[in-house]
Amino acid sequence: MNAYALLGIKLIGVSFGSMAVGLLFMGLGRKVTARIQRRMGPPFYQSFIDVIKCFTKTSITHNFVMDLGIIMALGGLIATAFFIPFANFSILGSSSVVIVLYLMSIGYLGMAMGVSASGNPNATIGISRALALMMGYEIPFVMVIMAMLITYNSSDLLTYAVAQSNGIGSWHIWKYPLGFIAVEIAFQAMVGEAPYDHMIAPAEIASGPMVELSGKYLGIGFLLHAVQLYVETGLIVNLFLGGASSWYVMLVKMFAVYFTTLSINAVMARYRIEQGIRHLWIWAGSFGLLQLIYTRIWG
Amino acid sequence: MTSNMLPFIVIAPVLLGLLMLSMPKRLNWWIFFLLNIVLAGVIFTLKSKGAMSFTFQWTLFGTGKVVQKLGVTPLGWFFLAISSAATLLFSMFSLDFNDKKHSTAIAPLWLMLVGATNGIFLSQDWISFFISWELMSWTSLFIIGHGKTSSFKAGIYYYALSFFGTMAMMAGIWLLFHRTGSWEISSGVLKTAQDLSSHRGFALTVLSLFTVAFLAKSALFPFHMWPQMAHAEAPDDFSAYLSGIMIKYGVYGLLLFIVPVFALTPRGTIKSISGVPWPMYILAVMSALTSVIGTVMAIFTNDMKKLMAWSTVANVGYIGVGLATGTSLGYAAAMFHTVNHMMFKGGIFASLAAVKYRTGEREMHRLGGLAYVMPITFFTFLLGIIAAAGIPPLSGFNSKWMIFQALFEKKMVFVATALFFASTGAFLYLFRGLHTIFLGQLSPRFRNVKEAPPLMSLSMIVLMILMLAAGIFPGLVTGRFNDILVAAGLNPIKTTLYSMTGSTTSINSTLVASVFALAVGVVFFLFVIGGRKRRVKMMDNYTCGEDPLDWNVGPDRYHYGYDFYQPIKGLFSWMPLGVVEKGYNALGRFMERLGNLVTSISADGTRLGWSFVLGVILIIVIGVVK
Amino acid sequence: MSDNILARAGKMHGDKIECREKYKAQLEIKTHRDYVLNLLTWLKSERYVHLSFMSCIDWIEENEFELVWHVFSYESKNHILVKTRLNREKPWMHTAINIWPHVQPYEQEIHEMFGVYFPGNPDLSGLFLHNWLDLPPLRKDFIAKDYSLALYTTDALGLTPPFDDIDIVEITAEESRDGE
Amino acid sequence: MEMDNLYLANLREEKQNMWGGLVNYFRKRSMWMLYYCTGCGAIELPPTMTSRYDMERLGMGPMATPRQADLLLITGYLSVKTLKRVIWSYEQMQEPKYVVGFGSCPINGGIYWDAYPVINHLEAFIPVDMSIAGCMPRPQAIIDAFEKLMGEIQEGKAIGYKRYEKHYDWYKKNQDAVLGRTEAVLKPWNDPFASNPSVDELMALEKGESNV
Repeated sequence: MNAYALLGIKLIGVSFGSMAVGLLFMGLGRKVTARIQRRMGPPFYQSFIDVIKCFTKTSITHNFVMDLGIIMALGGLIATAFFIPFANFSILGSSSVVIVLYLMSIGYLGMAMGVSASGNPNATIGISRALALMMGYEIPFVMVIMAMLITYNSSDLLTYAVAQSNGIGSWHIWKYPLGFIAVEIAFQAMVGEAPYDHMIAPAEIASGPMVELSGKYLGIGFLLHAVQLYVETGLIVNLFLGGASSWYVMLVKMFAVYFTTLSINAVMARYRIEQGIRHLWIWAGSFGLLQLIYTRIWG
Repeated sequence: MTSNMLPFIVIAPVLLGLLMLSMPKRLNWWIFFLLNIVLAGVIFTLKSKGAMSFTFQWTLFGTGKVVQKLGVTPLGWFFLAISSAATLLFSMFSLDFNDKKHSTAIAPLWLMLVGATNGIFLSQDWISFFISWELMSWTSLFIIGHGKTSSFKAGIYYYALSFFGTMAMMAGIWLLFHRTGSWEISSGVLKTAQDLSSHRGFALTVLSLFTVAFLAKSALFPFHMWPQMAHAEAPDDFSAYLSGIMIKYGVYGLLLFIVPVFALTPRGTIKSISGVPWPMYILAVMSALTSVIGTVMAIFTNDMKKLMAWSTVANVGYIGVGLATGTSLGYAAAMFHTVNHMMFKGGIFASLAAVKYRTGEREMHRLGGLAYVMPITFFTFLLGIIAAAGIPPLSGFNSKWMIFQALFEKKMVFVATALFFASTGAFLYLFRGLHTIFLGQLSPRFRNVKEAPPLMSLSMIVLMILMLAAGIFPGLVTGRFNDILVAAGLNPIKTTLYSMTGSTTSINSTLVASVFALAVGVVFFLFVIGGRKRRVKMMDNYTCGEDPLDWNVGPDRYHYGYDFYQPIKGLFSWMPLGVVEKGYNALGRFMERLGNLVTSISADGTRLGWSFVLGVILIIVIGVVK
Repeated sequence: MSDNILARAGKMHGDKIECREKYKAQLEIKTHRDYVLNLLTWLKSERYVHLSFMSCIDWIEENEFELVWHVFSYESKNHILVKTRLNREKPWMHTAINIWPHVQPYEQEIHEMFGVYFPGNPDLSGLFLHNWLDLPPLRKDFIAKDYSLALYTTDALGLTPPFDDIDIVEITAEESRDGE
Repeated sequence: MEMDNLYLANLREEKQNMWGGLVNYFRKRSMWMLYYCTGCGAIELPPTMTSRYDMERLGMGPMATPRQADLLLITGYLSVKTLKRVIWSYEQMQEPKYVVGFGSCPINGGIYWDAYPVINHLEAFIPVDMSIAGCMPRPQAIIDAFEKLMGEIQEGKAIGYKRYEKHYDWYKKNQDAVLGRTEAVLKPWNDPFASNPSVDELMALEKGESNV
């Protein structure tokens, strides 16, 4: 079998694997939230049931742009997942963080395009909030990444992960403490958990972008969130938590990142959109900037 | 024979343009198109003929012999080639655009402008360069004006700024001539590079005079005001040319004169910040500022052509930053982004022109849902904004990536942060354009709108193919840069057809595109095996159970488009965005008063005596001073 | 009454009105239809700035409608009921929209539910009822039960379900009356 | 009357489809609901959803829009005006979809059986898969009903949406009879002010009458 076909099959495996990991996290996350609220909560495999059910339902579409956008969205995020090193192994042999940041955007653009083609103002309002929030969290995140980038003179995630593989003391949390705080705050906004859940505000704008999604479209929407979780937690683990040497350590670390986010989410209310961005700029932004200045001058 | 081609491609369009002034409109556009085919053909054969030049001598009173020289350099040929190719596409577009209803009489002027453009890119001496530059300014002023009052105001605004630049350039040329005794550009570059160590003040004066001229033309800070007026008011088909090619003259000028000077200067001659000579660092900061201003202004603009004009300003900022890094990667990135910007902004303005052609609307919120009736236009715009936002697998990503690599190489992280801000903000305004014009509800007024005419569609399809090709195979474009870089005295960059190598990592764009295609395939499989889908009407939406028509809410009112980013407007209220414009307005008022004073002295018959007295006094004073 | 409004009203309006102190802080003023607006304007100038509510009562035996304006003062904490009676055959009333703009939906509702007409009110279209063609439903000569039985029972709909996989609970008009 | 037993037909169809049972399992374990807070029943849902009874352990959860939901809850009495919105929302839901009526009101009008704006039988307008008696049903009863509905879904009995599709004419006729009336039910009202007279006209009219 030639090498390209083999790589293709492996990549298909990765794409389904990343969906599965994300769905598992979502299910566990619901269980965790339930326990924080003193409930039983659904079984941990609930998200799988939900997604499969969504695919068995009938669905509606408004026009071809909606189909195109939704497919482009999940496609873009899965393509991003290929570039995330998993357990210190990068399947494509390259994992530039700049590609990750920009490839993720195609997922967001696809989602934005698909849902706003439905013609529902709620969806568009949700998207405009999401894009505005993106301006809030992307800047601190990029500043911290640039601090690492000029230290190592490499933008490869794998380089960062390998550099931190000498035990817990070599983790970037200790090397870039301010940056870690900035990224944690930004991460909260990236996955859209409270207090930055403006995009999906069920009581205000009827779940925002998802308002017109039904059946398999909604299923793809859920998978989108799952892959997004995989990509973003994987990114943080590789950047700060020392990567991992085996797959289960990787999964545990990734879930630990998500667990922190969930815990904050369970006890926070929502900011207004303007407050949210301002908060991100002021806190995450200033921590990120301090980290960048420190690294640029003394690092 | 071949070297005689050089004056032909400059003078023929100009003469033919003059001739065409007396011809019928429709014929003019055909001549324009056919001549562009000829020009593009000639220009593409020039490359294989090797270096050539055409010299023309005459005597200027007081300064001796003047040698005018047209020649093909790698840089000049590159710009000539992309501009002629783009012009060909735009002229094909204009052929259908200028039908009976939408016709403008700009074809002769445009043809003269094409000649002037060729002249700029071929000139080897300052005299030819300046003549072409002036011709370009004048013709574009009348094209932007095209007989409408509001447009003419925009044209005046544009011309006033560019006139300021031209005057600065003239002073610079004069100083340079006094220093070198020659009109040649290459000797000027060498002399200024030497002067940077011996006569630094003089060299910096010359450099800043030229820089002002080029910044004014390329709409970099503090001259970022004119595109939003000129691009918006210009004829719709011309806006693509204005944004795609004309805004690049300044970039060409910077590459022609400023960049080689600093490349030839030995390191350490001038104090440097972050490994970049300080004048270049200032240029980088100004360019980054341009990007940020352009982005923020674009986010809150409601006019679609103005929005894209601000986007052009932001993108020129990127190019400026790439140039200012002073590395070969940065120059290559700047040139790459120039080409990309030409393609994607050409595509975007072409699709906007198609929209305007079919609907006659310019305010975005009055449009909406056009994707369902104009799919080719929609896809051109979509690919255009994907490229403009710098998302793989389209061409914009490759050049933005190179610019960032150039910045990382010099560790200019704060400039890079500003650019990242602009890049994220670009997402906001580009999506706004996409949604408000092409997605959302289709107004009943536009239900019968048809796709753009065939030639317009064809040129948009070609632009789409070019964008995709340059995105998936960056080597198609980057492969051309190395001889330009070597000619400018820089190291070549490492690039193949599929990949590019930057300072921190290398990237294989073809791989990125193919894994993206694979992932889309996986999702498409999921999509196909999912449950049955049914198509519903656009107004069949979740509305809390209400029928919008019960509330007299039709598609027009149900389209979320006006004041799109109102909730975040407050975030930018602290930015002094209007300061530059206010300054210009004050200057404008002052000039107007001055003009009134002069008019009142000369025009009024009773005051003729006063002006005579004033003139006599002036002559006496000058004599005394001498 | 802490602000002595009773006495002042008597002094100001004389025999045009009929005042009565119902409770410690509640006053009732009855007046003629054409004098209501004068009275309301005067009350507003006397710091009774809040119109809490406006309602209507159907006195069917007397063949009259009674309109009630509930006016409240934040300073004296008093509550005044301004009452007037209208002829039930052709009930109409001057709109108070120039005194309190927010009275508009109250008048709109009273128009819909009782059929009282308010000339000058810009919008007297239907507010609550769906496709209503009968008598205004809060009039006492409108029998709600008859209406319900005539419209909502399966009998009244004149249909039985054409399918056998469900037992629809059928209540005919007779059964319902039995259950009374 | 033509007797076509939709339920048996559905069973026969599902027997032929080997995945039917599996699909039904996913459908029953993940019911997303759209609760239409029409009346008093809505207040019984918060205890059902939160810590005490925790509906989420059954895989159920609230959803924001009908597009996403599987289950429409009619929580209490339903006025005519709301009925129109309920039908609109029900038709926007994607198949398979189920309807649960809460309390007596959707069954026979409950204590509002003789009120002019409240409909009496929900079954006549949209197909109801499960009704919970009581005024109002306690959370235990609600959970019980959901579990019964799950059983019916697994057995392929909850086929209200198919019935709606098949007998749409009948439902549509009933809906039109209530919503699209063109004449008065009891006695038409002749508005004496139908011509929108002004104050002056009214005054003049009254003066004339009193003179007479």
